[in-house]
Amino acid sequence: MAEPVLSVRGLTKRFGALVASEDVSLDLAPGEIHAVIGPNGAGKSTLIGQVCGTIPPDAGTVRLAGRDVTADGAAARARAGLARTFQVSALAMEQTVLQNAVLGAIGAAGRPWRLWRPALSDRDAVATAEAALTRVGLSDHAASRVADLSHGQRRQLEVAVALTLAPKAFVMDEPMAGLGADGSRGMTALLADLKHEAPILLVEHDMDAVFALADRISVLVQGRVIATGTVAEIRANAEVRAAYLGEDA
Amino acid sequence: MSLILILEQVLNGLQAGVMLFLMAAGLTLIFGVMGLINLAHGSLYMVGAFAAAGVAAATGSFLLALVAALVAAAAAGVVVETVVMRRLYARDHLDQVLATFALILIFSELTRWAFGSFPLYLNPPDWLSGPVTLPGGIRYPVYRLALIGIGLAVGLGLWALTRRTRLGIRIRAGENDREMIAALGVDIGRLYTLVFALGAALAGLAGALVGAIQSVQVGMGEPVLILAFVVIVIGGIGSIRGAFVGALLVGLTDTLGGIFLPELFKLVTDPATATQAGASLSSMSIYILMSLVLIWRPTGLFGAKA
Amino acid sequence: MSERWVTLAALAALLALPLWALAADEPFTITLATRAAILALAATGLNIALGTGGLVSLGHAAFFGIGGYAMGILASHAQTFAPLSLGPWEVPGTQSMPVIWLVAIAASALAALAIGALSLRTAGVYFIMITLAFGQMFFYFATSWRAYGGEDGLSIWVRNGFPGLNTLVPIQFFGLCFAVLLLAMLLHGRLIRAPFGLALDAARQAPARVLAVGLSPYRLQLAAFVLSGAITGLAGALYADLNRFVSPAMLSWQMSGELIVLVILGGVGRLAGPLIGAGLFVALEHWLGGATEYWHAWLGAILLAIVLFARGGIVGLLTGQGDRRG
Amino acid sequence: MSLLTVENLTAHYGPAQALFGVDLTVDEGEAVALMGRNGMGKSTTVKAICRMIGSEGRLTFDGQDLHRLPSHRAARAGIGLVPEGRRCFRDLTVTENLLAAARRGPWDLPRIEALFPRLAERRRQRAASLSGGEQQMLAIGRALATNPRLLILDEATEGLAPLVRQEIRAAIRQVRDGGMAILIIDKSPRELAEVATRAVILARGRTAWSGPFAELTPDRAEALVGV
Amino acid sequence: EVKVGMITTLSGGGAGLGIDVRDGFLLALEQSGRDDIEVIVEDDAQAPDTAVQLADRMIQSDRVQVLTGIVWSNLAMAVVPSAVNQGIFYLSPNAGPSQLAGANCHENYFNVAWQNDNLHEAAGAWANQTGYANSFILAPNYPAGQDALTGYKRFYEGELAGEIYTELGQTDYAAEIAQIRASGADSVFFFLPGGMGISFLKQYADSGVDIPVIGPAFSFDQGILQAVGDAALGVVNTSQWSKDIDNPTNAAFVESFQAEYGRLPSLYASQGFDTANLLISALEVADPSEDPDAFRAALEAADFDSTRGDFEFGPNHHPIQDIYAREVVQEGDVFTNRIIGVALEDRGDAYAEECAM
Ligand SMILES: Nc1ncnc2c1ncn2[C@@H]1O[C@H](COP(=O)(O)OP(=O)(O)OP(=O)(O)O)[C@@H](O)[C@H]1O
Ligand SMILES: Nc1ncnc2c1ncn2[C@@H]1O[C@H](COP(=O)(O)OP(=O)(O)OP(=O)(O)O)[C@@H](O)[C@H]1O
Ligand SMILES: [Mg+2]
Ligand SMILES: [Mg+2]
Repeated sequence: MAEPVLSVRGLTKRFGALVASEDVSLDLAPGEIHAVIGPNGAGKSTLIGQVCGTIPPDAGTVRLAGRDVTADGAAARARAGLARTFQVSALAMEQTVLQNAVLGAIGAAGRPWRLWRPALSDRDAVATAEAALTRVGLSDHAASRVADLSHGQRRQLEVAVALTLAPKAFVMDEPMAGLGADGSRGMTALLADLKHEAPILLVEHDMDAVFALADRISVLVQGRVIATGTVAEIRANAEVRAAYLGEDA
Repeated sequence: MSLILILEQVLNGLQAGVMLFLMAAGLTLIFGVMGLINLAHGSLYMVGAFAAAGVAAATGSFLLALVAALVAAAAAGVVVETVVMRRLYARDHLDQVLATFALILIFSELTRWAFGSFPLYLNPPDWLSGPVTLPGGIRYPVYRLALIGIGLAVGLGLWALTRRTRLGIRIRAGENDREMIAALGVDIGRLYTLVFALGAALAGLAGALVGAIQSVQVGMGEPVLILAFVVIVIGGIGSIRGAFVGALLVGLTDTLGGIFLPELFKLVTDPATATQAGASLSSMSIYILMSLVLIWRPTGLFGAKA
Repeated sequence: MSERWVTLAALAALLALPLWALAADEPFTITLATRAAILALAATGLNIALGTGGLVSLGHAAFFGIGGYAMGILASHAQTFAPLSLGPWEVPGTQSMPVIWLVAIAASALAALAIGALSLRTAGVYFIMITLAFGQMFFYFATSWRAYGGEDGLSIWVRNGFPGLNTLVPIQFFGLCFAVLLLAMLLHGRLIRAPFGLALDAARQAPARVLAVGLSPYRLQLAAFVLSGAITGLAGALYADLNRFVSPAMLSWQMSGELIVLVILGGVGRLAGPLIGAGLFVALEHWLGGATEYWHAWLGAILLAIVLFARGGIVGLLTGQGDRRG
Repeated sequence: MSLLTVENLTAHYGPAQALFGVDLTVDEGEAVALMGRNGMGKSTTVKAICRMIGSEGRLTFDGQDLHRLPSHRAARAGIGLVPEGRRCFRDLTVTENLLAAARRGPWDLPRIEALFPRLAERRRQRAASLSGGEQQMLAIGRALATNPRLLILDEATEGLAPLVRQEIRAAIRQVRDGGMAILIIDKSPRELAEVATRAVILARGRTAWSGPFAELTPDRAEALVGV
Repeated sequence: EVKVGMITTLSGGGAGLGIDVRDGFLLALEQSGRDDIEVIVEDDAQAPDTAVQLADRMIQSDRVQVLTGIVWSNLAMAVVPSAVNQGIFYLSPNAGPSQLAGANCHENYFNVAWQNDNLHEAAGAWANQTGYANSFILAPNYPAGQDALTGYKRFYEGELAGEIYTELGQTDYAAEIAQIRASGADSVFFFLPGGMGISFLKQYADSGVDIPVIGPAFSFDQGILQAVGDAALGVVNTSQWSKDIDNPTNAAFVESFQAEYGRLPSLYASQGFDTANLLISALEVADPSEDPDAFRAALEAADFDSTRGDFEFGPNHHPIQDIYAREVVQEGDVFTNRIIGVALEDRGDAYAEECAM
């Protein structure tokens, strides 16, 4: 297997007596979608927080493209090439869709300190932003306020902003949450396409999407990885069925 | 400095803290439950003091005066809540700051118009005046002891109310999600009016109790208001327990700082400079305390994590 | 009416009034306009933190006062020819506005850096209160700072000078203040659209998002706070010069509250908000104050009406757009 | 006469209209599914019924005009809501959450805890620290504790693990079989078919189709719900 | 026609003082029968920048020739230097900050009340006369407070049992009182104007500490005594005026003030009254806008009947006058003061030498 883009080793996080992550290790190889599933409260979002630098781990390391980024904050990791989407959309609601995307481009270019020239006359940033919006299918809504968007459109914008960062790896927390059936289909197609640019670490409860997309699945239960494998292996795993899937899958 | 003096000063700090707590409890209740910054809380304190002074002058009864303070402040609270605050729950803090700032102006001017600019007087009743000798030989005013007692009782009562009764549960539920508790069948509007009136009554009570040892005048509420804000911020907004601990901390810091800081400075400079430098630092001391607490714990001692 | 026109109309009105007053020989009206311009400048500073950055500072009087004291201290030393000793150095005082302005800007920016760096660790009401606490610390310090008058404050006998102008002539001093205000508003206007403003605005609405694109909300907000403090500090220096006097009253929490009132009255986050707020406030103070002894009650009623029924302040009312906040 | 009648309901968010004419009835003891793509107005309809937003049109519950009642009175008339996004009272314990709005009736604390044994295990835990599934159970239990005649469930299984979804569906069936009327919103028609007998489908803020579940053909579902 | 601007405090906590100054001033004007003096009265709300603004307006817009009325030192410092430098006359009916008496004195500035230190100096002198030898002294931590303690110590010859600066605006003095009790002092001198003094005295009385108290008149003045009540009875305070000073002008003043306003006049009322009479006496001689030098000379002459009896200006335009010790007594159900002796005779002030006029 090729050198992993993102590599997590031995992450451990305690909240008081509760162990939210216990010695979690996993890799994200180039070109793959690695899904993380598990029961509610298993520690998936906590894991993402540690990978992205918003939650400091008690132990363990995170390496991005071979470099140890464990000591870096969230912003530094983003600059190093890690792009994330949030479980609950985190967007500037009063700004336009284009402005949100341009913000990503400005951040990626490290140019937030200009006080005089309007952001929207920064040609490079606007071009990057527009390209990203086109890819997710939001170019018609560039001028809309985010607050006026539907839920699904916001999820698309989340992905578009991540795209403007031209990252080395994506980390996505439940991108399908709250999407209707057709919304999920569109998102699935987009992710399948996207993984060729940068691999995706995907947390998701929508099993149809996970089974359709994932190259590898890790199952997290009570903070521990109890199984890692292909879709078929995980579907067949009795422990996973008992803890998570039930007889539906 | 003798041990007795130090003990007496600790008592003083305690008493100041307990009075602050009465103010702060109402404020933190209103903030915690309704998410409302109420700068006009100091005006309700003033209303209580003026009502008490007025009734005491007319009837000569201190107990009646206290009742009048409670009733007047609660009534003012109900009016303020139904006329103004109700429209501000959904707004951000900025609008609330401005609106209640405006209320301060209105309250102060109305009081001045009604009572004039000269301070009024209100005295503690005879049966509570003069000092008693405590064990250890400390001579301490009875009235101040009574204040400590009342403050502790109110604190306990509030704690029981919010933790132990259905009303308390509903109040705290409304604090988390007002729309939801209404959708489950609780008349949250009336509940809010009630909470606001309760907070106002506490402020009014504090105003009357304190008015009896200080002067009753227009503008008396603002300095206390700022202190009360410091208290609830130190304690963690919305927490009755936090308000209590914060109030004692502020009371003690303020009282003891004023005494020990000049002494401390005397070790390094001449007495005249020391008293003045010590006094300067002591007037800043509670603000320094608050900054330190917030820098250490950005949501106060007992505040929920942001 | 579009916001741009509101801004231009407000500026034009502020310019026209003193010119009329000059023709009609009403020097006091010029003084009032000058006062409005300076308060608008202070509020413009606050508006950058409060409106664009979403940082509700109840301690901006600290910067206003620091600017004022920069003026008072430098000018009083120049007035008595006693050099100012800063540890090993001796610095002469000065009566030159440009120098005073630089010092005022530097001092208040430095204070804002220190206060902001600590305060921005908190958010929401805690931020409001900790800025208030810092403001109070400065207030009490100044009150007991005997060398510079303490509570009595410092007065200077003649207004400081500006090269090429006679600042004692009301209309010239007004022109100077107006020009500074214009510059500050221009800066604010550009800033809102610039990458910095965009990122700052996003940091207010969705800090997690800003972090995720590799920017630090803390640094953005700190920068905004420093800029804001510096502008308010400059206004403080001008205000002290207008009154030829500085005292701890400039540092009081009521002053901070008043600055907030100006911003909300005009319209939070609007370019013209502070200007319109300040203009209205000065006018109310003048006319109501002249008309009734209880004018504060009326002021309170007007403020209340605006909060309750005119969200977005006067600018919101004029442009027909409600609140700009999230 | 139906327990809940909604006729030609319209509603706005500020200047934007969200409902353009929703028709819907729920009979005593009946379970009805409310379906539709994202943003078609399902939650808005529910909010209007619970009087959490203003609306126009006909809206009656048990013969009373809901439009004349404030939110809390509508709830007391017998409408129990499990809202979109759970909305448990974060700082209250499990028991306090259940007690906050409890009213006398067959669904008392022991019965709710018997339905969701997990809640009994966590009585004194703060709601905020419950897992997503437990919070969802709590939200349902909280609505049951008001002893409603009509229980409204808005996306009661969103973001939950498949296993937990099964458990919750079973619980809903149990409630339905006890005679309570149910209005349920959920994403998966397959899962809805297990609990509901009738479906109402919204499109662009209007009732686009309604009828027995059996008559909901796959192509109709594809066209209206996107499945 | 002469225009006089009166800037004084008519709202807020200190309004009582300004109202008395105004009422005394207007009473004198009315009694003079002159209708060619126009007085423009404005409220400064005890805010320095409001005062400055009012002064600007009165000078620029109303074109007054004389300003007066300010109660507080910090407001006076804000207004006076700039006003007198524009050629306006300023007559102070209350505040007397040391800068204006010394280094920053001005030919157009006249103080009709006292230099700030005066009453405290008198208290120190009276403490000596009474035989106090171990005083505990306290005042708020601001310039007037610092001047007060300095003033007391300037004449007081005994030991200090303690010296405390309290916070400006402080309302609870339990801690200070405990310190006083523990200090072994034989007397307490305090300067706590306004509400601070009321609070202190009530708490002091309630604490059971019975060390005799002495202070300047400000905390024992007519306007405030009713609020302090019994707690003040017997306290000695120093003042340049009292309602029982025995001269016909004063008797007439007290009587007419009471008749006009329905209350006993205060110290501040007497000062307002004297200020107006000084002004009128000078206006008899010259018009300030036509002949400012003559007007100034007439003010310096101070040729008017003062409620304090003898009144003259020192070289820095501050009074030279007797300062009395008074005692708080109850007359019927009104609390008031009675003179018990003269604390300082013909006292000028400590800063006159610094004044180069
Ligand atoms: N800040 C915190 N303090 C205490 N406990 C926490 C904190 N954050 C998370 N937890 C607990 O850690 C556990 C893991 O939470 P996490 O949010 O990672 O779950 P998850 O796997 O993402 O669940 P879901 O699928 O419901 O989103 C939960 O039991 C949660 O209550
Ligand atoms: N608070 C709001 N303010 C403004 N518009 C809103 C608000 N909530 C919903 N809308 C809009 O109203 C319409 C209906 O929304 P609603 O939430 O009822 O849809 P829904 O059918 O419940 O969708 P979902 O399946 O995504 O929950 C949507 O277009 C949505 O954008
Ligand atoms: Mg999660
Ligand atoms: Mg919905």
